[in-house]
Amino acid sequence: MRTGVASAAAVSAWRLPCRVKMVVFLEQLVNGLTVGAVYSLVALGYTMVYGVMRLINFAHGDFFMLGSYLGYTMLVTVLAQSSLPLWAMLCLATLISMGAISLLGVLVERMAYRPLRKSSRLTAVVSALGVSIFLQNAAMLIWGARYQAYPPWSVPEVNWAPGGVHVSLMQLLIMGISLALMVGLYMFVQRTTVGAAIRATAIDHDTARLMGIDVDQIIRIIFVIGPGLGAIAGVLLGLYYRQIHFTVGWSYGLKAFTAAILGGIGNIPGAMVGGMLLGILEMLGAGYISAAWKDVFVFLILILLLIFRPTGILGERVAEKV
Amino acid sequence: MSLLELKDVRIAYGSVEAVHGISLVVERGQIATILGANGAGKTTTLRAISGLIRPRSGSIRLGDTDISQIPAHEIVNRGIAHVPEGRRVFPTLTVEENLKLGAYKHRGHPDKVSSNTGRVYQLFPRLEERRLQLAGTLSGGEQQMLAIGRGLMPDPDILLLDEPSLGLAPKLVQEIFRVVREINGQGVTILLVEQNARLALRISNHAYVLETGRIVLSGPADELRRDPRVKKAYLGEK
Amino acid sequence: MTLSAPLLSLGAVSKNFGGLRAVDSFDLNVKEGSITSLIGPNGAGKTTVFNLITGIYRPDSGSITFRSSALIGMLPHQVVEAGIARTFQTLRLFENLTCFENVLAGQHCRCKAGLVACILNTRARQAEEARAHSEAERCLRQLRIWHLRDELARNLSYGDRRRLEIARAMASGPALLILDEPAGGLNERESDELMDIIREIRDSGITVFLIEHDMRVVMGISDHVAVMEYGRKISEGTPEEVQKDPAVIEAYLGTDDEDEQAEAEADAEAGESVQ
Amino acid sequence: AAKEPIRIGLQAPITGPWAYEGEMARNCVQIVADEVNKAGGLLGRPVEIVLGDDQGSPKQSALVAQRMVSDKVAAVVGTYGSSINDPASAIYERAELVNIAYGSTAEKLTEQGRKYFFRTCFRDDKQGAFFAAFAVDKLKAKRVAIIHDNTTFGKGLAEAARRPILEQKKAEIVFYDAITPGERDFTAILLNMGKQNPDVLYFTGYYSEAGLIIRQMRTLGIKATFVGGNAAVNDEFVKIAGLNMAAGALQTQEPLPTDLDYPQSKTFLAEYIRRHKEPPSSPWPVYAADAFKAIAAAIEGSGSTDSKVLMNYLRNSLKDYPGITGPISFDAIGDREGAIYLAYEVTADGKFVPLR
Amino acid sequence: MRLEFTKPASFIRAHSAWFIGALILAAAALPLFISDYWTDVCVFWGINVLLGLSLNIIVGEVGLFNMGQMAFFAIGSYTTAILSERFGVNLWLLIPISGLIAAGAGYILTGPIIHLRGDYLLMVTIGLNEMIRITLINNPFGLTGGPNGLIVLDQFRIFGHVIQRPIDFYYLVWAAVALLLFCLGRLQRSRVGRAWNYVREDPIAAEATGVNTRWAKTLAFTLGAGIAGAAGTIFATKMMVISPDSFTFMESVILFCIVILGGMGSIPGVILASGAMMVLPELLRNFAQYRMLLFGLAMVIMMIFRPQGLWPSRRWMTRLKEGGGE
Ligand SMILES: Nc1ncnc2c1ncn2[C@@H]1O[C@H](COP(=O)(O)OP(=O)(O)OP(=O)(O)O)[C@@H](O)[C@H]1O
Ligand SMILES: Nc1ncnc2c1ncn2[C@@H]1O[C@H](COP(=O)(O)OP(=O)(O)OP(=O)(O)O)[C@@H](O)[C@H]1O
Ligand SMILES: [Mg+2]
Ligand SMILES: [Mg+2]
Repeated sequence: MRTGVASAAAVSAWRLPCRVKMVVFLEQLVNGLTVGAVYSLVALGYTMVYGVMRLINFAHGDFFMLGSYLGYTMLVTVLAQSSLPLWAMLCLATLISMGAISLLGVLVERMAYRPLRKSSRLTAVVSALGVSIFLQNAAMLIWGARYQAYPPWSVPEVNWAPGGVHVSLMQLLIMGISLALMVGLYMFVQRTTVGAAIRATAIDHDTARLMGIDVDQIIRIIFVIGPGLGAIAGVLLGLYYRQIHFTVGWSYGLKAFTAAILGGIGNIPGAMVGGMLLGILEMLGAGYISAAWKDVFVFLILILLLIFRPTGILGERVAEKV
Repeated sequence: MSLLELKDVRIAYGSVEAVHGISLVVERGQIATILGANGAGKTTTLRAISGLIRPRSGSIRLGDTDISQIPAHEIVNRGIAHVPEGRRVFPTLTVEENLKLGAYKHRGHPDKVSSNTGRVYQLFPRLEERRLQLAGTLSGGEQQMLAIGRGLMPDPDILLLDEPSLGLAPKLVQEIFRVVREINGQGVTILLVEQNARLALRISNHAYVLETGRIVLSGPADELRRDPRVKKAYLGEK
Repeated sequence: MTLSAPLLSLGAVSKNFGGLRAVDSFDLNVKEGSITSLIGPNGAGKTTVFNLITGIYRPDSGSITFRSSALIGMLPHQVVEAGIARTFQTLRLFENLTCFENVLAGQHCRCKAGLVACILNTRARQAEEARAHSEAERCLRQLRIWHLRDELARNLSYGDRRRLEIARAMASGPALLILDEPAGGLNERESDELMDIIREIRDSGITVFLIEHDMRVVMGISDHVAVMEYGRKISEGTPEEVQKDPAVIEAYLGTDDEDEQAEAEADAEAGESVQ
Repeated sequence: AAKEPIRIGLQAPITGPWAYEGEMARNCVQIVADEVNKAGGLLGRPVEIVLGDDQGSPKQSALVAQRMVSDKVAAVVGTYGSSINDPASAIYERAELVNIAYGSTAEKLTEQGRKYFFRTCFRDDKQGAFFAAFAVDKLKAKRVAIIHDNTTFGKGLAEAARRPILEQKKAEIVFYDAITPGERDFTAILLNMGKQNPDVLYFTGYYSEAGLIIRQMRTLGIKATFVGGNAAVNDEFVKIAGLNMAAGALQTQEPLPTDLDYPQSKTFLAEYIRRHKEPPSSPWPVYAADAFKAIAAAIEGSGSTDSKVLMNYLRNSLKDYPGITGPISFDAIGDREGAIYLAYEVTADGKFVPLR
Repeated sequence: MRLEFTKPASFIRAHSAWFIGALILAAAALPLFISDYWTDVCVFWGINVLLGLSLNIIVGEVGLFNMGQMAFFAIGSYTTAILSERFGVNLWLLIPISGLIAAGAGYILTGPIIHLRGDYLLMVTIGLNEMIRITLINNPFGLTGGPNGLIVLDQFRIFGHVIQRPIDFYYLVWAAVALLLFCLGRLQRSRVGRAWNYVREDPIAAEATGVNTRWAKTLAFTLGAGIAGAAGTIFATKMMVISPDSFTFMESVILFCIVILGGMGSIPGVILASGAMMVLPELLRNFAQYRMLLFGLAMVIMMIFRPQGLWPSRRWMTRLKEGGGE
């Protein structure tokens, strides 16, 4: 029986020398954190839009997917012709993709969400799902239904194995960039006046207006930042795994949304913690239980966690004041 | 020229008209009061002045410009501050952040912001004690003080106050009214909406009585105070 | 004072929120058939006391007994079933339902029909439904809003909404009615009408326990007044006694002198002050 | 006057996650249909393809099948996935409409006693058995790891490969688990597998994941020989894995069109490349073309478009019809006869060559 | 005294008998005039209506977010397949049995999470959907047949007539819809239906006026799961083959959209919207690969032009509260 084999594997894992187990664990951890960093970046987009508009932007995963494709297209078409050094090409590809996706984000907000701002929240959710289906199929039509691969020359292949633990440059880059972006974003929201305006808008649109805050503009800013971060995550993902497909928005979007909920939706550090935790949980599930049952395990933990912390790890526990 | 003037303003929510053509005038330096039963349209009128709702027709003039089509965030810059009904402070922001947001139009002028903050603290010493506390944890009275203080931050020419005494203990009501008078003394024109007609008429110069979206009475506050209709309907006197 | 046991009695009830002691060993007895008021500065913990009684929060310590049975541990709907109904400080109506449906909510706990009975529309269910309807009608009439029965709650004026909330509470046929600032946002004439209604409710045999900041209302209708500050009871007695208590004046009422003077002044000036 | 065309259905996932397979199937069938029409059609009538998009969803598949039936097509080519095919072929069976699958390899499909169901692709168990023999006898593997992707095809093939190995007892299955398709990080499962020191990894999923798996596995320093199922290794696989990592990867696979010496394979491939710039990236669409050719042959051979006649013809009279993927004959239950599998290797310059 | 106080007090209600009579006649005659294919489209429409109504109880009536309704549908379908194929249980019996098992699962699974706030509940129900689907794929105890799924060979028989052709299923499914409509209509106008609406409007106020909100929510979830489970029996016999691919998250999402698109809590809305979601892609078939693109666009446009839904249950005046807050 298959379960027999799986448990035999688990049992023999116990017999491995302690050091090897440690190395394997550390390696799992590095990988979990890398995946988690991508989840976090995407989760930020969910959380920011949710925080300000109370909208679960189901199209966010697709911004991420399009970001990945755009980065790819920039690299293989325009930039490949140039004589720029690799790092400059990568930066340019990322920036261009980010700019384009931000623009798209603002456009989608204007066309599909703003007309619904005064309607029930679920109305906008359905609209977001419609946008998601639209973008996904648009990507399929533009880039084809087949998998595309980032060209090999675009990926810096640098690997280390300190103490037997495999770490690659891309992994460090992903973790580093994600962390920097998240800290930067957190500072921006906590320390600047515009950040305070964002927080105020998140609490109460009308009162924010009375302070002289242009709510439409704040929402535009949110739709520049959220999809922009998604695009960066998309390019990073493309570089790390190379292959991209139009369905990646759904699968990663769902994961990132899970991460945002896990951390407490609407909360920026929460998105980060949630993403990392999800990455690690997946790694634990696949590594120590069974990859086939991994998602069941992850969702089980998530549900248990929410039973005890109904608003996520860092979500405010506002018992509704009566 | 009067500071604020509404002419035949009609306001509707969806297809339901809530205010059926009201006209009123607020002179510079005055305290003007709008009295009226619940649902008469007082809040609606203030929301139209501050731009939160577009009136269906009519004009709202601040000085010599019509502001009825200008978005709310622009109107603040032109000198109207609105302290909304039910305080509406930002509960998860600190007292000081709330005040800073009030001075959003002065962003980029930190010294202006800090001198205004100082002025508010002078008016409400209690807020200074709590400047780093989250606004949501303030008591009702303190929140009202914060809301008013926040309204003063953009240096408004005219302050719209919507039921500042709502839900406050008697002692605090007295304090709030004392401060409103003090603010007016500093040269800020005030348009006040109140249920507590007795107190409101006592401090204001001019008053309007609004009933189901229409102005039914207006005049100097002292006159209205002695008007039998007002006495009967709002002061509970026979 | 009679010797009969009070309808509701709170013994040394405390409640903390994080580090904040919102209610601090609070004792109170509410006598059957009375109108009892609870007053105190903002944030004193009055609403919290109501939430403790009605099961929305659970006290950290102390006892709450109603008709000599313990309330602690009951869920809010069980408290209603036991005979305590309430209104909220900030209105909580079912905005998109009609007034009639709003009031029928009160009768929910007095009916028994389950899923199957409702689908089969049994005789018992029909009888029960008819009873609920007539009860709801009675409450709407008592609060003088019967003519608004088919209006959606959100289309009502504020004063009518306040009444609707009271009607909804009354519909559960409570022995004790708890009102949180029923006159908040009402003008003097409206609150006069409200006072009449509250008296009428009391006279129909329902005990009333209310929070109010409007002293005209409190002093006008209460049989008994308790005063709270920082979660503690600082005074208690008849309206007159409480009004004279220096602690209450200091903490809550303030001195009205200044205003009286001002009023006198203004009256005197009246003749000349033509602006 | 133009003759009324003969309508032949093509059921394929034109949208949805398998859209690229559907698209290629459509391209392939179009080529052979054009060929037939250029040669004067069937029975003197032109052929028309009726396209039905099943989105890779069973429910849509049932609907498409019903529409094919309502549209009175002569026969149907389709469809791709086994679990998608199953409800459709149940409907075709009831309507007595010949349907020839091109990508549905699950054994159970032909074992339900359906009379009108055929397939031009080969069953999982044939490939599984080939792998078992190849791994144990050729590669001398003692410790075998199998990873599938929990799709009907991937899991079916994995099971089919595991069964004979367990029975023969000459090698040990040291690891057996599944990944989730659509994900990209498989390091956790690969690390786990690596702890078992397998000699061979058989991955039975698709190239998109296969490319990632071989790269992640090599990055982690796992040396096991990588063998892919017939959906795992192709040009895209090499692109995703990177040439340095992909080189040396093996796969079990029917002979590729490029390695077939039949003239029809060569012309077909040339035409495909002319139209679409590159050869089809997976083997299945070519089977769709063959399914179409088989139907065409049956119509031409029996001189009828009646489904019952076609069914009998396909089962009894069609012998070694020269298809693009080799001679086509169907056995008693509708499976294609004579599966030939080869092991291919990815060379250092990214070519696929049959392993000798 | 007014007994007609709940739900669309519209024109149609005033003449309901005529309308319903005409509608039933038209519906009964319809399959005689359309092809088997369109009859089949109507069969799946009917199954979607059953599912939509089951979800509407949860989302529309009680206001609980649920994007995992397919989990219960799957449980019902698999129960049918397993019990029918392995134990030869009669299909008619399996309708209530599948319903009860799915309801039981709904009761047990949602018990611990029912108190979660909107979006958190949404997430968890998505999780439940995925958990059930993956479990089915992983073939626990060899019960579910893994990704291949299971076959259902048995057929409904009524007085010796086998329900097999599209038209047979058409009558079966729409009879089930009619029965369900009747029951739900009764519920909407009863104590239970009102309790659900109270919870949707304001759970705290509902609790404080004596409604056991936990009971109301759990009842809705259990009933919704049960109906979906019973619908699973019909689906399984119609499809003859069921596999995890039929119960993906995307299917749940479409179902969720149906309820919102119809107008939350509106029964005719659900019928219309599931029709639209069913027929629209069929009409777009000629656009081949542009089909889903246009479908997505259509969803956005429908929401923008009818944010209150195709057939709102009440004149839900759009809430003028400006976005944000709550
Ligand atoms: N957002 C809204 N949507 C629809 N109608 C509204 C809305 N807000 C207010 N109304 C209606 O407009 C009318 C006037 O309301 P408004 O709030 O201006 O009254 P008010 O005089 O401020 O009363 P209060 O003393 O209760 O504050 C009322 O009939 C009210 O029901
Ligand atoms: N759910 C809660 N979480 C945290 N603190 C709370 C909560 N509910 C009440 N408090 C705090 O408890 C204290 C008492 O609040 P409460 O609402 O009982 O005051 P109150 O006497 O009703 O005041 P008011 O007259 O303004 O309504 C306040 O400081 C309040 O902030
Ligand atoms: Mg107001
Ligand atoms: Mg209170």
